[in-house]
Amino acid sequence: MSKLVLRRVDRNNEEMLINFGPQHPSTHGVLNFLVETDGEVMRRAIPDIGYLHRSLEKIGEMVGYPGYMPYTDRIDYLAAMFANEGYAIAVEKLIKVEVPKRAQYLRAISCELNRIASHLVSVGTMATDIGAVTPLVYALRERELINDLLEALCGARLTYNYHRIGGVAFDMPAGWQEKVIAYLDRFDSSVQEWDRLITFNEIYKKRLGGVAVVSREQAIDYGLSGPNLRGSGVDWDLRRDAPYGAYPDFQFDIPVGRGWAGKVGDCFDRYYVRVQEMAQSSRIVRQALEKMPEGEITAKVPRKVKPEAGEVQSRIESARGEMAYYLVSDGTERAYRVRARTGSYMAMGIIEDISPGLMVADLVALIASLDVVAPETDR
Amino acid sequence: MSHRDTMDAEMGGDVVFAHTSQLDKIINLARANSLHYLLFGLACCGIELMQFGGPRADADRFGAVFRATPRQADFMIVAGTLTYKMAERLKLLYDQMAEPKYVISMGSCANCGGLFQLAYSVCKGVDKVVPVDVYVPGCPPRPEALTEGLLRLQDLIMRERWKDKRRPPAPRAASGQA
Amino acid sequence: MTQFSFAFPKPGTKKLIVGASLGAVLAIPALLASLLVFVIPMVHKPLFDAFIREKLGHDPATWIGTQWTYALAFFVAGIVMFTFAAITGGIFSWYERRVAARMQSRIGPNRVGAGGFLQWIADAVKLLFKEDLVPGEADALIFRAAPYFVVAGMTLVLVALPAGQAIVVADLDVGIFYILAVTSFIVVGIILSGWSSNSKWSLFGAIRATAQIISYEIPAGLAIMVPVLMAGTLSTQGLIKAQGGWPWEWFFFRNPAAAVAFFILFISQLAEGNRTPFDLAEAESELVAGYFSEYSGFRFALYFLVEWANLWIIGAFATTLFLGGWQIPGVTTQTWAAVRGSGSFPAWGWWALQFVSLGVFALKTLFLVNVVIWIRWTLPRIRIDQMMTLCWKYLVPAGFAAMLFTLLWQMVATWVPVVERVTALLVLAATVYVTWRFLVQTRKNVSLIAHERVDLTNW
Amino acid sequence: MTTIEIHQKLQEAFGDAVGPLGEPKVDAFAVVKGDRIVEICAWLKKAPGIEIDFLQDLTAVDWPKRNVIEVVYHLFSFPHRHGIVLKVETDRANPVVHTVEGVWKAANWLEREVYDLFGVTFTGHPDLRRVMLPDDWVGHPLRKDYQEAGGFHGIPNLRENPLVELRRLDLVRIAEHLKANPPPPPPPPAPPPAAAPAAGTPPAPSTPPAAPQA
Repeated sequence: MSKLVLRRVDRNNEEMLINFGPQHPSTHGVLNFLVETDGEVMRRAIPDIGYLHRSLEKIGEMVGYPGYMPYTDRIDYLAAMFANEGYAIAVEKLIKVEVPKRAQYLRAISCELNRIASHLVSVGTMATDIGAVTPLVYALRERELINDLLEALCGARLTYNYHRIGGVAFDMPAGWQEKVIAYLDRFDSSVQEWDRLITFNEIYKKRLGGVAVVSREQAIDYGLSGPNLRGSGVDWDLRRDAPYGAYPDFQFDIPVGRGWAGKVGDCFDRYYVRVQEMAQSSRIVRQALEKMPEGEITAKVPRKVKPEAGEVQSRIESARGEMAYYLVSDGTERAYRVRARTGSYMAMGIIEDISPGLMVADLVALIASLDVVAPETDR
Repeated sequence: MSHRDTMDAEMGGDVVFAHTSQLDKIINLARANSLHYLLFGLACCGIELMQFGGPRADADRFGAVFRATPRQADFMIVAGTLTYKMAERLKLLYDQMAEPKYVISMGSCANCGGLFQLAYSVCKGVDKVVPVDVYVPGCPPRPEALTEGLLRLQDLIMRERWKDKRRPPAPRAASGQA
Repeated sequence: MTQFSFAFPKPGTKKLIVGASLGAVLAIPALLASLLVFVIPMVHKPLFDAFIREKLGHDPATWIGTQWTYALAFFVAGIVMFTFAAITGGIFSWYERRVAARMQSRIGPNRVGAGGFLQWIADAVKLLFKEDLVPGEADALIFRAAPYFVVAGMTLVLVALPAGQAIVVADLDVGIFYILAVTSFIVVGIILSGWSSNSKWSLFGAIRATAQIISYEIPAGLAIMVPVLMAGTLSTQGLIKAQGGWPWEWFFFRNPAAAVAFFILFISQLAEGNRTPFDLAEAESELVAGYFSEYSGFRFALYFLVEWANLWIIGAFATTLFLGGWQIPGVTTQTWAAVRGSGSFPAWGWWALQFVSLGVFALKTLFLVNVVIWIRWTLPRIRIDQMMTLCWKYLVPAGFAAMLFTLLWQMVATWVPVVERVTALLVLAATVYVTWRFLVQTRKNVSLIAHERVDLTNW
Repeated sequence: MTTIEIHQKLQEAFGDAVGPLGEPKVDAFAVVKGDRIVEICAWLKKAPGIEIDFLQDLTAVDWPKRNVIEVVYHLFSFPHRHGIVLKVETDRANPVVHTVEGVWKAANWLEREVYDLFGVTFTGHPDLRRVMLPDDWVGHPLRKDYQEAGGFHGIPNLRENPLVELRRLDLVRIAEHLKANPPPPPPPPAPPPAAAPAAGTPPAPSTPPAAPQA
């Protein structure tokens, strides 16, 4: 933690400074919080990030357009499909290419399965941070099966590199559809099992209800997006309100925080919105599999992608909120500027202003409920 | 090539594999079967590290339980991309571990900087900061690959003689500039 | 290059290993039980005087060596109790990891010995051979001494805790009072360890643990008053003798307030043992590892030993007070005297009955230990202010109410003795009904997850 | 309301401070004068028909040829579901812009990142310091003319290509073998050392886990 910050913390050293260190079981990945506590109650939690800053935006300028696709996986490795899709849509907008219907459906299916997997990890680690270890292993068990499905589809478990500019890399293998349907039948009963196990547990609701409440205006003002925004009662989802890809063809509803265990916008709301989103995602995948059209899986894209000078921004609804790619091209085959706006980075901005008055145990709950992960924050 | 009892010193680690006595075998059998690893998930490999402790590739079968503090950890799995800002923390944590300590470098980012060769902020390989015993290739390696790494580490431990000091104190970084 | 052979690839060795560990699985508990049954009763005065008179041929009153042999006998009894605590601690650590893995649809340790039964031996030996690490700026003397306070606190409790009809090291007539006093040693140990490791996390954990253990001793004390009032004695053996063998003769069922007091005591014991949902002191996700985050090697092994040996103490304490301890259903004090027979040394039947009483006591304790482990891997952790409110606003008033109710209840029970028997049967029926409802609900939940097949084969 | 209508309303309110709306090469944007950015954003947030309450993204683009660093504001409004892209051009030598943190709190962290990676100082920012890079990092990496420092705190940035490393070990072993048992006939010519394979892209070659000298 830099000397600059220490100067800001008042020096009557009555409070205790703790480094909620980069290597800490409950900071998701390597995030560091300098927590200034007076006993259990926090005066302030100053986030310090950058421990996983892999300079992805600088690499974007050195590697060609198609070459940057594997790097987008690493922007948010828990929801890699969304990062791929966002970048692919941005470049397609830049070179004005129309993606065939089947490819859009395959993109929607792979993204929604990846959303379930990402929410499983987020919901599981939240339960572990509150103290119950078993739910995390249940979530990992379900996630292991999704890993198998996505591995059958595109060969990788975590960093898929499945989407291409103008379409998708591989078509569905034979028999994959039945496997997904079988998995979704099992998954729906698992979500209910999950609710019975931890969601309506009295201690869990007491630990999360009414903790770190983020009001509607505050959420919008701080630029929150995704489950964090919907947890505070703002009914906004890019898949429905600014539709892209194949989403207009599907019917699904958007869960919004209603203060189930306390006030609207508390930790429990953000958590339970994610649990319900998982059920919605499995509904989307079922519809996509039924209405899957035949046809090409990728459009005609020139080997050397050389878009004319200009700039574009594509916005998609990733598992952790709105992921937007801002591409500036100067006519050469390498992007002039690649900028990925991620949900976790904005969520980090709000932690310092909500944390005064919370207890240390609540800071852990707040970090888990905002679902901030190091790769998205540091890029 | 001349037959030599020890593994080629230049190629592998600098641990001399020599004949172990019966007592060494018993001690090593206990040490090999109860390795507690330090939670050090940095990036994507960190998620595969969670799966490594999950239901399918269960690390608990080998007696490997994750410990949050370096004091109680026997070996450290560096899983993910090591940036310069994190390198000092890694060194600090490595020094805090109790002595018979090992390091598994998991994933190509930890092995040699992986696909971030162009990055200005990524440290090209964990062995520039701490001496590494087992390199697990893959990006990210499957949990089964990490279990293979754990078994290789167990082999390593099974062959050590208890009386001679295991590791030169200076980390590789000083001699990294071959 | 020579192919390096791993430790035991030779075909014969695997059968040897599995055979040895299967033997260990049976031998270790049997060894422990026989140690308890044959050594501990010998330490009591009447039997020991008879031993000196017959075997050593001296008159115990006049022989100068009596006190020395007496001291030696107690020393042996102490060693037996400590090894008992250490080995049960180790076995519980293996058992908890297996049960936790099974609850999380994992397998759990199964490489060391059959089903991983010797995993705790591997852990202990490994921790023995770790570096003796004392942090640089730590307060070295207190840092080294702290674990031994905690171990002493745990071991001293075993002195007054019974395990069978004659299996108690010292049947103090202030047993319960002594146990309550001695558990505060653990608090001292935790404070010392938290303070001396000179790390903010340890201090944080230690202060939390102290606040928790000290504030939960009050409801525990109040809950203990209920059986003490019903039995009229503070001695642990006396408490058990006041209860009968059959369930409706246990304190738990004879007095409705005792049922409430049992749950208060159970919750308080969970809090004092730092078990989930009260494991704020060593909260993995908040305080890294709480008060023992700076300990490594053998000192860390001592903390783990105390944590798991505490399981036995939680189970034994609650069984002694509320669930009729070692009382074998249908065996009354007359049968005990008859089986003992005349003569200074008891007949063989008596020793066998001791084994049965130890078995009954162990069964009840292990049931409670299972409940504690089950709770640990299901419930999340509560926050420190919730823990405090639970203790002072709910448990303490409930404890007072239970105590007052018991006073009235004793008067009613003495006026109309049949009332006590009727309520006992009523409460027993209620408990059986609740258990039955619970099992039906569990079976329904399991059947809901149709795909879940329980596979116990892959040991 | 489409972006064009918003732009017209902006020009009515602020006159020449708002530049022309660039022709939409995929996304249209309007260049705005740096010193009036705060007023414009405050007005956009409160204007009756516009109410842009969501600062979607704030980033920068470095144009060394035009000697300018553009700070880009992507704005969006939830109630009306419309948005606009504003740009402020700052001098590359000493880029300074006033902070819009007063209007949207989201700008706090976004501006800190732009300061960290581009070196644009935002006057009036409550807590302007590096967010991603270590505090003693030299230079602003996302500028086009950024030179890598080649390592940090003594940790070298170079990795020697593993093939070169293995090649050298082979030569050492062959020399050793020759010295051990010199063959009577003239030793066969040592195979020409393979040229270090030129890696395709210009990145620094990478070394394997270098063997210790011990």
